[in-house]
Amino acid sequence: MRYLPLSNQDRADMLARIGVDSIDDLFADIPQKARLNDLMDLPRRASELQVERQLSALAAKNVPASSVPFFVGAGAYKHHVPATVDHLIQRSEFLTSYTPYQPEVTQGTLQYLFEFQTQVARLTAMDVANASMYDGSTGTAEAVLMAHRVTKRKKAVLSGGLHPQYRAVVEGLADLADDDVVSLPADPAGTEDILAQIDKETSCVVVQSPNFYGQIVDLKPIAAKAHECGALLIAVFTEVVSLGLIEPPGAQGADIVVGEGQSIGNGLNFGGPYVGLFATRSKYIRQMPGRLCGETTDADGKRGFVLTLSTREQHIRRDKATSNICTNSGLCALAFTIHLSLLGSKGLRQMATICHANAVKLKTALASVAGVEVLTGAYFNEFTVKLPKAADAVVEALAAKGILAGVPVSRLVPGKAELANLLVIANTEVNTDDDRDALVAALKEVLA
Amino acid sequence: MRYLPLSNQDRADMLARIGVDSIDDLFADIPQKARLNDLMDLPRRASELQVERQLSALAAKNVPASSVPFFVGAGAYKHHVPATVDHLIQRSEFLTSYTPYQPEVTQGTLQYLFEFQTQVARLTAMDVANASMYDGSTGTAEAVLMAHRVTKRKKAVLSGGLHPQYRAVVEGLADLADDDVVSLPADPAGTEDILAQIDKETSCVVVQSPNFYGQIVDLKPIAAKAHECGALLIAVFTEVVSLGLIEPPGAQGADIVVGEGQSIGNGLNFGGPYVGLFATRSKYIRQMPGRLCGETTDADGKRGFVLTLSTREQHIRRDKATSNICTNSGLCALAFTIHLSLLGSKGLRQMATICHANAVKLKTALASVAGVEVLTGAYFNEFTVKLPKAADAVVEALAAKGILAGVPVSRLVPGKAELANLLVIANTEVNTDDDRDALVAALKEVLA
Amino acid sequence: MEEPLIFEFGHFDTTGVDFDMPDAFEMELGGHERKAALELPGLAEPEAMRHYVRLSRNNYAIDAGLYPLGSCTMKHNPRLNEKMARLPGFGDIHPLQPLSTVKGAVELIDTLAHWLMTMTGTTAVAMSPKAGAHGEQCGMMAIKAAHKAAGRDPKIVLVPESAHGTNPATAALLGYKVVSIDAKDEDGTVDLEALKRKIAEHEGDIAAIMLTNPNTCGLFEREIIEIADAIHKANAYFYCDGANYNAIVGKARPGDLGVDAMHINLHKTFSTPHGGGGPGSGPVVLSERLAPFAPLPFIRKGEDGPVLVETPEALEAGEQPFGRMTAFHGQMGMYVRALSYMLSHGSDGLRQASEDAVLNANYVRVGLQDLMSLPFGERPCMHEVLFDDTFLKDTGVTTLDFAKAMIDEGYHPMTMYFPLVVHGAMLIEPTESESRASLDLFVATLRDLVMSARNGETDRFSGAPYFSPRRRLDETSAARKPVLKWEAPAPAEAAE
Amino acid sequence: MEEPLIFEFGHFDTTGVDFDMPDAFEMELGGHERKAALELPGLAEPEAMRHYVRLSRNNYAIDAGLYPLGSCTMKHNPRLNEKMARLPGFGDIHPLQPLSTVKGAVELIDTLAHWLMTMTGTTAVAMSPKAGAHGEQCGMMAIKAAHKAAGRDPKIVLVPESAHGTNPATAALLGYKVVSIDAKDEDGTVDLEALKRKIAEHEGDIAAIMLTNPNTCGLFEREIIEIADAIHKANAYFYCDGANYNAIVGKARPGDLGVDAMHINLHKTFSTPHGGGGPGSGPVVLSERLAPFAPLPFIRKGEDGPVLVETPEALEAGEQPFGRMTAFHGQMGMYVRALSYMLSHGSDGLRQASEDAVLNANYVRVGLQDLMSLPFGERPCMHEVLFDDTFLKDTGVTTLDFAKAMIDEGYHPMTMYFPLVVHGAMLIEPTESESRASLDLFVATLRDLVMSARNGETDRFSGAPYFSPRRRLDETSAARKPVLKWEAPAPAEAAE
Repeated sequence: MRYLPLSNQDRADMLARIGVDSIDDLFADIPQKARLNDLMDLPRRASELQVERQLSALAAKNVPASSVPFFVGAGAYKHHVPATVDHLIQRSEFLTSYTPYQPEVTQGTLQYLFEFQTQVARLTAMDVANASMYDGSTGTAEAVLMAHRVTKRKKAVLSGGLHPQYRAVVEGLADLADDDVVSLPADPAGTEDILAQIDKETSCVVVQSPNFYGQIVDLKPIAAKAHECGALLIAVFTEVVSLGLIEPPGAQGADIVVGEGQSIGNGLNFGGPYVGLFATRSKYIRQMPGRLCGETTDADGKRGFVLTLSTREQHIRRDKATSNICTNSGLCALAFTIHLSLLGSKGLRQMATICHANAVKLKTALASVAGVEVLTGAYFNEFTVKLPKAADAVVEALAAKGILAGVPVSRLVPGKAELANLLVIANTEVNTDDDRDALVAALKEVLA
Repeated sequence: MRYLPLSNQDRADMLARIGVDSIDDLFADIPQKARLNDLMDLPRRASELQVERQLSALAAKNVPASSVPFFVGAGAYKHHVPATVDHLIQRSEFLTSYTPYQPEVTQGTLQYLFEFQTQVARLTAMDVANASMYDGSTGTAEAVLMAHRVTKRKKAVLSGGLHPQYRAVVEGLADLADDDVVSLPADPAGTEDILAQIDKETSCVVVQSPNFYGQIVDLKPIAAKAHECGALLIAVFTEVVSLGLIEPPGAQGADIVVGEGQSIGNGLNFGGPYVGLFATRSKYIRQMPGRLCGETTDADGKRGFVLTLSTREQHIRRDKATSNICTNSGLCALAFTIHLSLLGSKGLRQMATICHANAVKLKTALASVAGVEVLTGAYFNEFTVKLPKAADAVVEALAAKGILAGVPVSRLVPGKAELANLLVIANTEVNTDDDRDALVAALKEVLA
Repeated sequence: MEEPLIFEFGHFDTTGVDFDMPDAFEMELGGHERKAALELPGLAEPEAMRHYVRLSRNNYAIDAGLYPLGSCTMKHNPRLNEKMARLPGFGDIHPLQPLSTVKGAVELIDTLAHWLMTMTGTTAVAMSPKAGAHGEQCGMMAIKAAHKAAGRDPKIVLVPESAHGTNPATAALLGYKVVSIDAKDEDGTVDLEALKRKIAEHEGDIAAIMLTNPNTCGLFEREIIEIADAIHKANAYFYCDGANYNAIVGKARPGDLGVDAMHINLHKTFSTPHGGGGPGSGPVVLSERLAPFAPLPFIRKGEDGPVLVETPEALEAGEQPFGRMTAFHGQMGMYVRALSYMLSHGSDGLRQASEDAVLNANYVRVGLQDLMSLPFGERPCMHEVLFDDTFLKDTGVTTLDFAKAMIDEGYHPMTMYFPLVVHGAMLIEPTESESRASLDLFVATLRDLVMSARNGETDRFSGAPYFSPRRRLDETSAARKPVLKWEAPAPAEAAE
Repeated sequence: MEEPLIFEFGHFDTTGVDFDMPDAFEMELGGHERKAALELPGLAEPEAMRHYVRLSRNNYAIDAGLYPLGSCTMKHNPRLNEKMARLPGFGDIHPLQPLSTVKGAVELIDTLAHWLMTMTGTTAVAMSPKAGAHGEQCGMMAIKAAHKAAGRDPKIVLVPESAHGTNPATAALLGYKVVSIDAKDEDGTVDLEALKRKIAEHEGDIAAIMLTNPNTCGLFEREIIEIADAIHKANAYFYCDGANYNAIVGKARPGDLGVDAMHINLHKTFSTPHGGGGPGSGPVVLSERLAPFAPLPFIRKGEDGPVLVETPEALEAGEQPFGRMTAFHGQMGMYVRALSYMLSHGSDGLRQASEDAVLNANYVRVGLQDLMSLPFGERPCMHEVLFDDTFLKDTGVTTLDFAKAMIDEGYHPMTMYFPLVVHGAMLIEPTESESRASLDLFVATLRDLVMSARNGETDRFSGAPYFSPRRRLDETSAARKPVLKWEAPAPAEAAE
């Protein structure tokens, strides 16, 4: 087997050196009746060529985003990532290194995490950021738990504009941890009165902007009300590129900012792995989940970096830890950092501007389609339209024509008649005039 | 522009530091009338996304070997290369390093070249090998020139089984260097009497085995006759995998062995870059073209490697050099060395056995096709068949059915009626039973 | 040369990405344009390339050397897996594009699930957890949901002292009280009698036991079936931490041992790269009793192939997911890599890999046991071998010093001070990826270090490492006054 | 740790590639089975990975540091190019598969040819040469063929002293006599009057002049047009060595300067990677006079798009290829990379790149000219700046020592002892890929070295490098008794 360096002679010699007769002597502690003495009912080893063919055949059954006009978003976005990024993250020293617990020989990882933290803090306009979370949704759940720790309260208020799957993650965890969650109804029109839900019992209010429907939300009044009640504002985003163009939550009074970083540096990957961004105010550092990288000096006085504040973590505090997390999304964070180090604020702003311009163009073009109504007022790259038919059927019909048009709200929130015709449409820098023309033309046909 | 680190401010500051007013002051030596003061009539800069799209569109107009049943060979072969190989040759330290003229900081390159030379010498059963040539065909021309230097004669005899394009390369160079070349007629049946052509004027006789038509040639009698006449035997191969299974030229008396190494480690690449293998007897080392890597020690007594015998080379000897070559095919040689280091003799023999087995299977299957005659007796992975119709038309008809069936001899040697119906068919480990069934079935249809 | 931070050498007004900018247009941001400063350097590609290549050189990696981290399982990461994960049909598909356009992706997840269930002898698998600890959380949430569905509300989770810290952390996260269970002195495994007493003591209030097997001392719990029986009799569940599952793939099935839930670290057992700390992936296999509670999304066998169930509205009878662990469907990129690894090995190769891992660990054990101290005697270990610091007694060298001195010899330190059940633990896991020659060199190096410690060459240890990109770092001051991001230096005081 | 050779640690009876072996079958090798020994180690993948990763770390690379090799042009190699070259539609197509299945490939070559001809102001381009020197050979073969076609048989090629060694080697290879032409003392450029005298002396017997422009001193030949005129008047051709074409892309067209043939090193000017010594690619652009002699294969404009002409039988009137340089169609993989680079830059970016390259070289010049010696005075240079060793006089430090000491400072040495026209030459080419900060650090480092040499710190130089993977190597003994491959050590003598 190509991955196993021992030859049969090696094995025999080593068993002799160990002083046992057979390999099974080393497995003697496994209860006899539970031992597998035969091979499992699974295929035998395969050559690389065979594996490649088998997996390629599966891959060929899927339709890649790059191969069609593509407008699917709702939490994950198709952006163009420079080839340099994927090349660099495949460097052996990044790809096959462990968590940097031994900082003397992992300064490479530690330094990029420090760069990552600085980038995220600046993007969100917050004091500090951690070294990444699994993704935006789990980060949001961790933010709620953190708010509970900070406020010593147990009630979270979730906006109806929060991504429905993020909401499900928070609710699931809260439910089993016996916390209270007040989830507002789906809010495609951006009319919910979330201020009314915030009271003195409230630990935190969770608001996404741009929200699931694409609407940009003014966070300032919500922050004001939350702070008035002693609650924290958790601001969520799923499209980090928006921060290149719109006012960041940190400048609007958010206490915790959490979001999905996939758009920068990372591919779609059918939903994972992604990279959660998590930032907060300095005063809450010690309540923060996840890894943190900090600056220090070595025995020769040289600047260096270490994982720090580990007293919050499970490997020191065990059942008193701030969370059970013991990995971050290291390599995805590296991809994020490299891509953003190439973009810089200038490039990010340009990229965001194109995304927005393409959204504006598509919105304008959709005005020509009879029966289509755009529900979203202020938006970045994504907006919701109301179709004259059920959105899921329209999307399937368009897919059959080779166009991936967006996400029907009913895919995530089924069974609600008022949402059945809604379609969330995303735009990025990869969309061309031809893509939009194709979508509009096909939509007219499907709706005719 | 993303590849240019200077900002406009940098440029202005640097011009000031240099003490000139404008960048054009630095180009003042260019005659005024020849200066381009405007942009060339070519497109302007393009984003990575745009370039990727433009080139992908061109790539999409071609039919990749992996996407169809594929039997095309005749000097380049479709093999499966382990993913590790391409990963490693893309390491920055290999990919973006220069020729190892400064051995203190290029031991990585030098050591793999030493490994490469050892592998090639062992494969060919020769004393020494160089650090690679551009490819098999140019290596063959260099071998002929080397034979002229060794023998101080100017007549080369080329077998009719030599790859027609290799022959053209040798003839072209010899023609302009006023040397004599006796090229025997195309020899698909393997019946030429090359011994009769070797005389006391002969510098070298060039014989390919397995030859262009797939025939394995017994080199021993040719070597005997050549040596009797004071000439050198240059043995050529285009399918290096054959050396895993058939007797190497070095064991049959060849004086120079030269061939194409593409099959190991390297992709098809529409014909280049490839890697030429070149080996000879110890006594001819100083007449050998190309780079050589040798073992030595450093100032601390540690083993190290250097480019050596450079007194043969152009940068020392200028117009007295053994050849004008000053690059090898470094990265392709690395791919070769890594792939072969994985294979080992055991894996190479297995791979060669599968190639041969697939050829035997296809030959057997073709026996069922009316009017198809296999011309080749002893073969490795490639053989020539005579079709009842012109081979080029048959190949086009099969291509239209999504099968790439082989190379019509007339593609390389057009205008000869006796060759018009001949098709050279190659088999490798990538061919499956399904591939063969598809070919046989389609061939029956096309010939019906 | 020291490599600065991007903020220290990059231009803040340039970009290394070219865009084709649109014509001027009217923005529709509703007045939410960014006003807050955003100062991020934009490097030209050659600058970025060089910076990150240089940074990478300060890292140790499995591709460059043996990585003897016990419990962390640093094995070879095949590049075939990387290539497969980057096929556009896997890497470039969106989690919410129409299911009709991702049939191959769903089929891949289903195939991987089939392998995981077959290997472990279980009934269901929750694929979506994003890492091992997330998988633990998922498994414990399923257990909590199962108790709830049965109308029970037990409050206690039993955890042995040798457990990974994530175990108690996870239990506490879900509101459980953690009760420690004793280890047998002679080998650190669970004391069955003590366990039974603990169960009796908390009768009816025990939700689960969380156990690692093979345990973190590298030993297989011989009484595992009896432990499982005792737990099941108490109406509790057996959560197995699968961090060490790589020792027994193809040799035993956790389901046959009585395990109800076990997460599988795809990076430890199935070779997906660690990536400097992630991303991981932690699918959780579930016994028949827990299967109904698997979270959304899950795959149901349909007549026309596997069906991805994403919402509560799509449930059928008997399906009682406790909720959802994450947005979307989990770590697809890791699934592809893991399946590529499994298909490559096959049933026979996976078994061989476990055997080689155990063989290699024992080979290291016998190579060192005369010089280093085995806390539980010279018995065979599984895939990792545990030493304690008895052999360093009176040398003035600590476990930490010893481990740091390994860096100067070209090795990454082994896992130190874990598990907590022995003093000055050193846990070595070579994995099946090491050749015998590699192990011989490693053993020789450690022997040399031990002799050096015995000979009183304390400088070699106390100041180590000397030859690494950095020497020992001041972690105390880093934590006392955390500097977690780069700040522009204050402008120099104006003269006068 | 020292890295052994694969022959020193690999197993000779294993393989790191898995195959699905066929059933037994009757071989049809005609009795030619291999009997000669074949002993090659087969490494498991993890062994091979680690070995080559470790080897790579002993290399300097442009991705890791400035590479100031004059004339060699070590510029950034964009990874987009690598990605594009690996598209299956380019990387996985066979040179002899039906032309109907490779239309995109032929179109790509035609597009690249169009760019090259447009940039250089020429009429044709021979695409197939495999490297720069091969391109020289091709160009000179075209010239020889043109003379032959005109019934001439001149015997002499003029080459200036500053030329690359390949120029005389190529001329000699084709049977020409090389006659050297003098340089002007003041700046090393060709002395037009001396050239004219030489032409008169060998009237009717001159085939060509081979000239590098900008020349290897980094200077543009100001009288280039007059030189070309003189050569043309003598019925000879102007071969231009294109090694330094990167200095003037978009600033001047060689065709407008009177060049008849010029090879273009795609790796120097258009960023294809050097790869540790190759593969290169050296297309040769040709003037109208030489165009008919371009070798096979070439692309002819057809009514339905470009047509690949591969054989003499397919020629049309006026096409007189002198033969063929190589099997197949040349370095397709390099074509894709080069075109990717050109499309990325565009006409404006290519011009900017040349300007930046020249700007950077002059910035280095002014940063060093007060301490190091410029042989031809403080005049602007093109893309590279030439120093001689006057500044080292009486320091006891040689050019070689000085260059080797750069290694200890983290830099690759510059080109040394070339060109031959000045004593102890040091030729520095920073390229456009370096940032100003990078140049500042480089200049500061060289200034420090110069001061150190002046201060008599000779140890820093004579023993350098001290901190590299190897110190200076004994090249003399390597050449005296060449060891060019690994041999198994002789078995130890049997006792007694």
